[in-house]
Parts: sequence; C-alpha cells; structure tokens
Amino acid sequence: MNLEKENKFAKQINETFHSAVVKVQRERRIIVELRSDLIPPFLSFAKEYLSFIHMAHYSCVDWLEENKFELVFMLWSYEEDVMLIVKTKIDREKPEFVTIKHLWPQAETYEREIHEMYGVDFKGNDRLGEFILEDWDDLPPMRRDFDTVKYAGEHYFTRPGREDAQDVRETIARHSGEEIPDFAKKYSIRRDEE
Amino acid sequence: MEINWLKVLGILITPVIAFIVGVTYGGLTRIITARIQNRFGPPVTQNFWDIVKLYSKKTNIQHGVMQHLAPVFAITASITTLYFVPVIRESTVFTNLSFQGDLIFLLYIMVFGSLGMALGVGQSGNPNGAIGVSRGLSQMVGYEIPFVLAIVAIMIQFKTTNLNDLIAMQNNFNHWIIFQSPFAFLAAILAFLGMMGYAPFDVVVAPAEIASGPPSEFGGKYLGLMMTSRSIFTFAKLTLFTDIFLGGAGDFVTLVIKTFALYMIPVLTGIVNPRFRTEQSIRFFWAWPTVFGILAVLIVVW
Amino acid sequence: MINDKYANKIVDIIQNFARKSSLWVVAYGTGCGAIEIPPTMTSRYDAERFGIRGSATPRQADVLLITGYLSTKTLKRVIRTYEQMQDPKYVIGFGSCTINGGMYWDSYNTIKALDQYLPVDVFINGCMPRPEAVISGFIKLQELIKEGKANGAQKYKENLEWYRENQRKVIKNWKMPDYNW
Amino acid sequence: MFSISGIFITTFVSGLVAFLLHHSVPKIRDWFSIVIMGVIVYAVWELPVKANLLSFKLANYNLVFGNTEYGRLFALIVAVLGFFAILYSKDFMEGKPRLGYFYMAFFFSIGGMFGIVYSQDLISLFFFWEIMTWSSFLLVIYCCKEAQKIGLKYFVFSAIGAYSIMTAMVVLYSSIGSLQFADVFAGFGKMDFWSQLLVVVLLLMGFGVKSATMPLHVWAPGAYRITPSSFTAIFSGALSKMGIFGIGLTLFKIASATGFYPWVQEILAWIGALTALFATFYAVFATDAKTLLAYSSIGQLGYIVTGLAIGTPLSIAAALFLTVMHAIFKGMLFLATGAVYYRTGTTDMTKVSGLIRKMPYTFLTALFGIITVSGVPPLAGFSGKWMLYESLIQSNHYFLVVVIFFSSTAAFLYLYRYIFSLFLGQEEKETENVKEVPWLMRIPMLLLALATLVFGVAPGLLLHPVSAAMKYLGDFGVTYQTSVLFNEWGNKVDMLTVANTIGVVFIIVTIIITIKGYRSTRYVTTKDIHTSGEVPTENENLTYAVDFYKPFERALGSVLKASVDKIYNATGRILEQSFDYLRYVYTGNGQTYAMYVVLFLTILVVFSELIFGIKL
Repeated sequence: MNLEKENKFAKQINETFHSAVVKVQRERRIIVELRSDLIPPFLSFAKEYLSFIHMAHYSCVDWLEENKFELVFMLWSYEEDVMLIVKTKIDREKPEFVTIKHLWPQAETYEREIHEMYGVDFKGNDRLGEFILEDWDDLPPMRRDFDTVKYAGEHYFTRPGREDAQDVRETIARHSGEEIPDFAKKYSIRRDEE
Repeated sequence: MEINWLKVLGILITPVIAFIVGVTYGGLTRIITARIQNRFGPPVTQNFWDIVKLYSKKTNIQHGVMQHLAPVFAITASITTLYFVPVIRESTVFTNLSFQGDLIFLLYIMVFGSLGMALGVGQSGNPNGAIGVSRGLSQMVGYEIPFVLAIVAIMIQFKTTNLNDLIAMQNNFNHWIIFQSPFAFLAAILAFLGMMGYAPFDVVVAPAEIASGPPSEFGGKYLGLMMTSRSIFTFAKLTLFTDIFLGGAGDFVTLVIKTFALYMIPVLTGIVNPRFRTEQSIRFFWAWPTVFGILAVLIVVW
Repeated sequence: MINDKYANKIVDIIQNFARKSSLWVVAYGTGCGAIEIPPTMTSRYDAERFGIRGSATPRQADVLLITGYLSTKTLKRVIRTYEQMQDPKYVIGFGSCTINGGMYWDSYNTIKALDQYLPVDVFINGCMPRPEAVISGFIKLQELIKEGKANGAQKYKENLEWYRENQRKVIKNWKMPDYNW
Repeated sequence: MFSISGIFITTFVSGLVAFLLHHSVPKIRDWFSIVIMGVIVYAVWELPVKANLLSFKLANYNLVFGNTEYGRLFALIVAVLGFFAILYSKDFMEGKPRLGYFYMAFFFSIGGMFGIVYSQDLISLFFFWEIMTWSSFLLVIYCCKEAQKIGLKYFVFSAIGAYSIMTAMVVLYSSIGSLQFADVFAGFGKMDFWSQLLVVVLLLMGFGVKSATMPLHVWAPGAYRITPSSFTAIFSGALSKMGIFGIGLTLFKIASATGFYPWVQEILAWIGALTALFATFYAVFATDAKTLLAYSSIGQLGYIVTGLAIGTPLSIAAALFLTVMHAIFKGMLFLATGAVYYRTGTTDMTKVSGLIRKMPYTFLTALFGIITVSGVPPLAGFSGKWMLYESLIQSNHYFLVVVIFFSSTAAFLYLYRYIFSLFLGQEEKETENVKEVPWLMRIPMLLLALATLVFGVAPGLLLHPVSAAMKYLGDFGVTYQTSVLFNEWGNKVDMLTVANTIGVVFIIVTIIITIKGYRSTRYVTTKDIHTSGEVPTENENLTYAVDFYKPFERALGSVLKASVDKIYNATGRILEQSFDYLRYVYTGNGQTYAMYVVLFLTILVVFSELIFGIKL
C-alpha cells in the first residue's frame, strides 16, 4: 500500500495546524479532527493550498452520549484523488456554527438540511427557513432524543393489528450480541411496553 | 321561400354521421396504436364511452363565460366547416351549403374554433393552458405557409375557389389532383400532419410537460363537447382533403375508404415519432413542405 | 310516456357502464409505487384494454391512485388534487403504506391510514403490488361502479367535517380553499 | 349650412371656441364639442357630391374645394370616428391638464383632414396637410416630457413627407403650370419620363409617411403609444387614412397615365406586403398594448396599400373596404385599450390581466375588434380579406398572396396576446377594484362593435359607397349583392348564410351546454386551477405574460434582429456629428441670422428664376 501522497498531505496539515489530529485511514482517505473555531481557516487552506476543491458532502452526527454534535465535511481532490474528511464537534445544548457558503455555494443547502434535521444554527446563512418538512414544530427529527414512534403514535391514526413491528436498534443489538447502553435504552423502548 | 327538405335532412344528419365516423376513427386509432406497440388495445367504442362518461359527470366547473363558451366556439367551427364541405359528390342531401362558400372561407372558418378555444383557455387562468396556446398559434403560423401555397397552386391551376367545381373537374381517377399536382399534395399533407396535432407536432398538448396544455382546466361536459367537436372536425378536415386531392366521393363506402387512408398518414406518423419542440416544428414546416409548395406554384405557373 | 323511474334506471345503467368503461387516472405518483404504473400501462399488461388511461390534470380525471406512502406534505397536495376532481371520482389506495403505514409505520412524517383522510374505494395490498394486482384492483373498482356502489365522493361530501378534522390534525398550516359544491 | 365653407368654419371656429370655453366655462366645453361634432357628421353626410363647390383665388393660384365620392368616403370616416372619439373623450380626458389645448388641436386636425379630402388642388391639399400634421404633432407631445422625443421623430418624418410633396408640387407646377387636380390629372401624361418618375416617387413617399408604410413607419409606434387613446383612435383610424387617400389619388389619377405604372404597382404591392409582414412580427413581440396596436395598424395599412397597388377592381374594393374596416376596428381597439388605461393606468400587457369580469363591455368590444382584425367570419374583417385574397390570386400574384396570408395568420398571435394579456388570464389583486368605464365611453365602443357585425353580415352596405368611390378613381366596377361577395371567377361567398349557420349552431349548442348540468356547474376563481396540488397564494403571479411567443422568436432567429429603427438611429448619429460643425454657422448673433435670411431669399429668387422659371 502506497500512502505517499496521503502522508504528504498529513504532513502539510500538521505543519500548518498544530492542533489538528490527522489520521491516514487507508489509501485515499485522510481524517482530520479539529477544533470548531479552526474549521473555516482550515477549509480555506484545504481548498486553496491542498487542492481539495470539491465539497462532496457535509453532514452532522448526533453524539448524544457526549452531548455533542459532530459536523463532518468530505472534500475531494481531483488532482491527487484523495478524500479529506474533516470532523469537528460543537456544543449540543446551543448548537452554533458559521456558514461556509462563501467557500462552496452548495454548502448553503446542506446547512439548511442540517438546520432543519438537527437544529444547528449557521451564522451568516440567511436561508435557514423551512426546507423539506412543512410546518414542523417539534424537536428536529434526526436528533436521537426525538422519539419517532411516540411522535407517530401521537399524531397519526395507527391501524390496529400490527404486532410484529419492532425497533430496529433492538433487533440489531440482539443479533450482534451487543448490550444496548442504558442511556440509549430510554429511547429504544417500544411505546406499548412502557 | 321554398324549403328543400332534402337539404334540411342533410343539415340535420351530417353532423351525426360525422360524429359517428369521427368517433369510430378515434377508436380505431387507439387500437392501431396499441397493435403497433404490441398491445391489445381498448374496444373500438372506447372513445364513445369516454365522451358519454364526460357528459355524465355530476359536477362541472368553469372560470367564466368565455370558458363556458369555448367548446361551443369549437363545435360551431367544426359543424360550420362540415356544412361548407361537400361530403358526397353531386348529392342533394350531403353537399349541404358548399355552394355558398369557398376554399378561402374554409381556411378562415377552420381557425374560428381554435380562436374561440384559445379565448376560453385564456380565461381559465391556467398558465399551462396559455403556454399551450402560445405554442399552438406559433405552430399554426408554421404549417399555414405550405398549406396556403398548396391551396393557391390548386386554385390557380383550376381557376376556381369552389370545392364543387374542383370535385367536378376530378371526375376521373387520373384527374385527381394528387396526380395532377403531386407537390401541392405533398406540401398540403405535411401541413396536414401539423393540423391534426399528432406526434411529432403534439407539443401543444404535451401531457408530461404542460399538463395537457389548453384543455388542462376543462373537464366534464366541457371536455366532452371538445372531444365531440374534435371528432366532427377530424371528419370535416378529412373530407375536405379528400375533396381537394382525391376527387371527392360518390358514396359513403368510397368516402370512408379515402378518408381512412388519409387519416392513417398522420396517425402512423404519430405513433413512430417523438415530439418536436415548437421552433423545431416551425422550422420543419418552413423547410421542405414550403419548398414543395413553392415548386407546386412554380409548376402551375410555367 | 315512459315511466320516469324506469327511464332513470336505464339512464343510470348507461351512465354507470360509461363510467366503468372509461377510467382516467390522474398522474400523481406519491411514493415508490409509481414505478409499478408504467408496466401496468404499457405493452406487457396493457391496462388500456379496460379503458384505463392516464390523464394529466385532475379536472379531467376519474381515479386518484395513491401509489404508496404519503408524507404529510404530499397529503396536502393530494387532498387539493382530489378536491379539484369532478364528481364521480374514485380513490384507489395502492400498497401497504396506504393501509397501515407499511414499512413507514414509525415514520414521523408519513400518514399511516389513508382512509382517515380521503374516502378510499378500493385498497390494493402488497409491497409492491404487482401489475396483475393493480389491474385486479381496477376491475374490482369497475364492478363497484357498475353496481353503483363506488360512491366515495358522496361519502366525502357527507362526512366532510370528519375528514377535515383528521386532515387538519396532520396538516398544521391549513391554507386551503373551501370545498364547496 | 351644408356647404364646404360651413364645415371648415364650424370645425376651426369651434376649436377656438372650445379653447376659450375651457378658460371661461369649462363645464359646457365637452358637451359643446360633442354637439358640434354631431352637427359636422350630419353636414358631411348631407353635403352634395360635386367637384367644384367652392373656389377662390389666392395670389396666382385657384383654390378649389369640392366633394367627390372618393373624398366623401374618407370624410365620413373622419367625421364619424371623430364624433365617437370626442364622445369618448368627455370622460376619458376628464381631469387631465390643458384640455382647451387638447380640444383645439383635436378640432384642428379634424378640420385639416376635411380640408385634405375636400381639396381639389394641390396647394390647398398641402396647406391642410400641414395643419393636420401640426395639430396632430401638438397632440403627440401633449402628454408628458417623454413625448417630446417621440414628437420630434414624428415631426422629422412628417417634414420629410411634406417636403417631398412640396417638391413634387414644384415639379408639377413648373411643367404643367397649374396645381388644380383637373389640370394635373389631364396634363400629367404629357410630362417627360424623369419628372413623372420623380413626382410619383415623391408623392408616394410623402403620403407613405402618413400611412406608415415601411420603411417610413418609424415614427408610428411611439406616436401612437404616447397620444391620448381617444385621439389615437383618430390617429390610426382616420389620420393614417389620409396617406391612403393620397396614395389612391397618386396611383389611379397620376401614375396610371405613365409608362412605368405596372412597375410602380408591383413594387408598391410588395412594399405593402412586406410592411404587413414585418409589422406583424414586431407586433407579436411588443409588450405594450398600444405599441402592439400601432404595429398592427402599420401592418393593416400594408394590406390596404397592396390592395390599392394591385389595381384590379376587386382589389381596390378590398382596399377601400379594409380602409373603412380598419378605421372601425382600430378605433374600437384603441378605445378599448384606452378604457383599460382609464381604469388601471397602464397599457403594459405584462402588468394587467384578468379584466374580463370587471369590464365586460370593454372586453366585448376588444373581442369583436380582434375577431374583425383577424378576419374570422362572420364579422366584417373577413369580407375585406376575402376580396383581397381573391383579387391577388386572380391577378396572378401567387407569392404576394402567401406573404399576405402568412402575415394575416401571424396576426392571430399578437391579437390573442392582446386580448389574453389584458382581459383574460389570472385576476390580479391590484385590479380588484376596477370597474367598467362610464356609459359615454361604452357607447362609441359598442356602436363600432355593432358596425362590424352589420357590415360582416351585409358587406354590400359598405360596398355601395366603396364602389361609388371606385368610380371616381377610374372605370372600376365590382359585382356584389347585399350579403354575397363574388370574385372574378364567379365564385361567391354568402355572408348571410355563413352568419346564419354560425349563429344557429352557436345558439343551439350554447343552450344545450348551459342547460345540461346547469345546477351542478359552478364558477370557481382563477386561483382555483390545476397547479399540481399546490395552492397559489394571493400575491403569486400565475399569468403567463412575459416572453409570450418565445418559441416563435427562437424559430425566427436572427430575422428580427435587423431593424429599420437602428438604421435610422445610425444615420441620426452621423448627422448629429456633422451638425456639430454647423454650430460654427449658428453663431447666436442676431445680425448674422438676418444676413442668412437675406442670403436665403436671394438664393431662392435666383434658383426659382433660373431652374423653374417662376417669377416670385
């Protein structure tokens, strides 16, 4: 396995951003973890100096256990064929971040989606309104503390006779032999078992 | 004034016959389309039941008086066109009013319905309808040139503008204008494709793009009346073309054979073709059909 | 004179036959089930045999085919489309999602039972129902029409308040024109 | 009372009186004008037909006025349309500034037109021609600051026209020695070839400016747009007909005596047809209703010019028939557009829509208007078009008929757009409170609409004066019956049968469709439309009004890019630069100007003696 170019990138990143945790995961994959306030300069650095000109994806992960949201950027370099994954963690109680739409215009749409699904507020993006959901007034639905079964049961008429339905997480846990953590159990219990 | 009861009879039953023939042709078209697409197809009476169903709708909506009257304009134009076209040659009953009008009159009365329809569509307020009308009128400007060239060539050649005279001159098989003036026929039949609105010239009612365009706000009895009008108008146009190019018809069997043969040209073209954009179809009409039309005129002149 | 009762009956029979033989389906694919419509309509299964045909706008259509799950956002549009159709009009619920939510039973933004919101005449079960099933559903609808039993529009009109209450429960921002006959 | 001098004096004096009334008793100003105009209509109708009704000597010239059948046709157009326009003006112009000025200019232009059609010599024709130009110029610049530039354009082109007519007069006078029509018509054949050619071309050019024939049409769209609608009806309906009047005289009375007459005919026919074609294209892409109608007007005048130029009896009948019809339907359409302007304050077709339910009478007028313009039976436009086509085919103008037919078909495009954008389409929130116009404005519109129907069913009523006027132009006769038109091959179209058929079928089907399911048919607003389930909000604009004929524009491609206007603008720029040098001449010193005047007079005297042999 030849990791020459990946290592070169890692070195460049480390030289410029000393606090960045760089990990070359495998060929064509570099993962960088960074403080959230360093993200905008880092992204411009990656775009301007490291040739990662394409933002392929931009998403959010809910780390309920740590009380953090993790923002994940996936950047692609056409020159070196390397994907750079940039991760940062922000506060979950008051999720705020700055917009990066000046770097990649398409980020605006991603930000709108993250705002709607997780409730992250992006400073500088003025289009954070209603996006896909219409008239949503509950918790942002992709947060892990949002109970979709409960919500569905409360808002929609459920036809009786569906007894086979189970929570997917329980099933997966049972099959893989893992124990469901206590904090997660709270959200995975079926409503009728309460 | 003396009333010719045979004429009255003709005026009463011609639209009925036209409707029946037109609806049957519509059904046959659907069957033929289905067979070509390797399907079974609906029964031949399908169009008839469609129309009956539309009339039997329990509720109807309209956006104002022009939309209410639009199908009426259409069917008035269809029936008037029919009355001024001799259906059966030298017949008292089925020549109707064809001695009172001429070809140029027919060209204009045929537009009457489209104009009325366009007004109704305009009042329905649906932007799709207006887009359809815009496309339809633009396309009409396209096919009108070859058609007029063909008609002018024929009128100059035979020194008449009355259809009955034209039919009388084509008393023999080899006197048919299709053989005497083939370029005029070519130009006219290509324009006829556009006139019938089958593919590739069906951008006006493109269902997938503009929600069937002009009729998108018409339902129930209004749509039923429009379909009735279209059946009659199809028959009237086919009869007109038969009269001009194929020497008319002496009896109903000949008429049905000739009109059906003519009708199959746009239908079969339509089945195997995709759709032109508006400007493409306009350019199509201004290319070869127009050249054929000019040739037809030039041949007559020299 | 013909007895009015019999005359009306004959007219009814003819009208019902016409309605049965000509079903125009409004082209509104809501969920994944819309993918089953092309094979149903084209050469392999040829639904046109039964007079079933697509129509572009609800003004011309008779049948509203709900092909699969309905998110609340789509439901609003479907209700609007249904209300723009002309009586007599029929609704066919297509696939498990319209019956009990199907695989979206716990989803936070799809409805679970269509008949709470619109009067369904025929349900077609399956995920996905094959074109044979779709056609058999249509034939069932035709039988109902012929017997004069497919009166979903009547039901909707009579129980409008009940339907409205259910619809408003799901659609929070209700800005719709009135359904006034 | 019914003398020519009476008509002149009444017209011009009441112009002044209206002006004075505006400044003393403005209340009776409108009614005074209406009554006077009514009296004038009656007087024009009753005026006996006689070639020499009034003549007097001014300096060396005999000024002769008389009423011919040809002049009477045009005089009636002017008088009737003027009456309707002034009736319409009462409410339309209410509250506008400088109304005394408006009425004075209005009466003066009407008087000028009477002078043109009644004059029997070129001097008085030119004199009244200038009065008409001046007074209409005053109305072009009436409205606002923006109008001044447009007015300048109008003035420059009118001046070009006037100078060509004047030059032609000079040439005629120098070789014939008289400017009376009788002498000119008799003596023209004996002139030499080049003077004949010069006179014919100059006269056609001079009259062509007023009839807005391409390429002299440039002034028309702007001027028609900027004048108040009540006068635009006159402008397009009657004033432009003076050009047609002159072209008719030139062609049949002057040019027909020459050897190159067939060439003139052919060229003029093609100019007319191309005018019709290109004007139609421009009209299709216009966004302002009045600009659209202006281009339409240019196009329709193109048909008339073609009809006159062909010169067969049927074509002349068609041309004169269309002349009258054009006065009627363009009057209607401009009045209807004015009504829209009166209520909404704009004629921009992308801004107004859905007025049909608010202004049903205006809509009806516009509907009749567009049906007539498009030439669809049973209204009167069809008869004119039919005669024109038949005459073109029978005189072997095959390609000309195709061009005419094509532009006539393309006319559907702009006509539909006109009525769709203003009256049909979505009902906008801005026009919620719009009401129908007052009755005084409705009456002229509806009467004109009625006229199209009457002349449509019975074109013979109109062909009667038309054929009388043709008798004056030459030995032209046309066969017709009250409701039946014949072509030269003996084919006919019976308008009464047509109208009956259409009427009966229409009424029967209307009754059926209305009764069938009457209770279950309900009205829904234009917001309640199929928009894929989406509910449009109040402020959402769903009207398809901008770039209405984009596909057609794409199909035409670069044909439209070339514009006559651009050529003129380029010329104008070059001239402007060269006039910069002229500033050295215009010093601004009064003495220098006085010297110029003296110099000019000297040159004039010398030249007129040397070249034309005229003693001043």
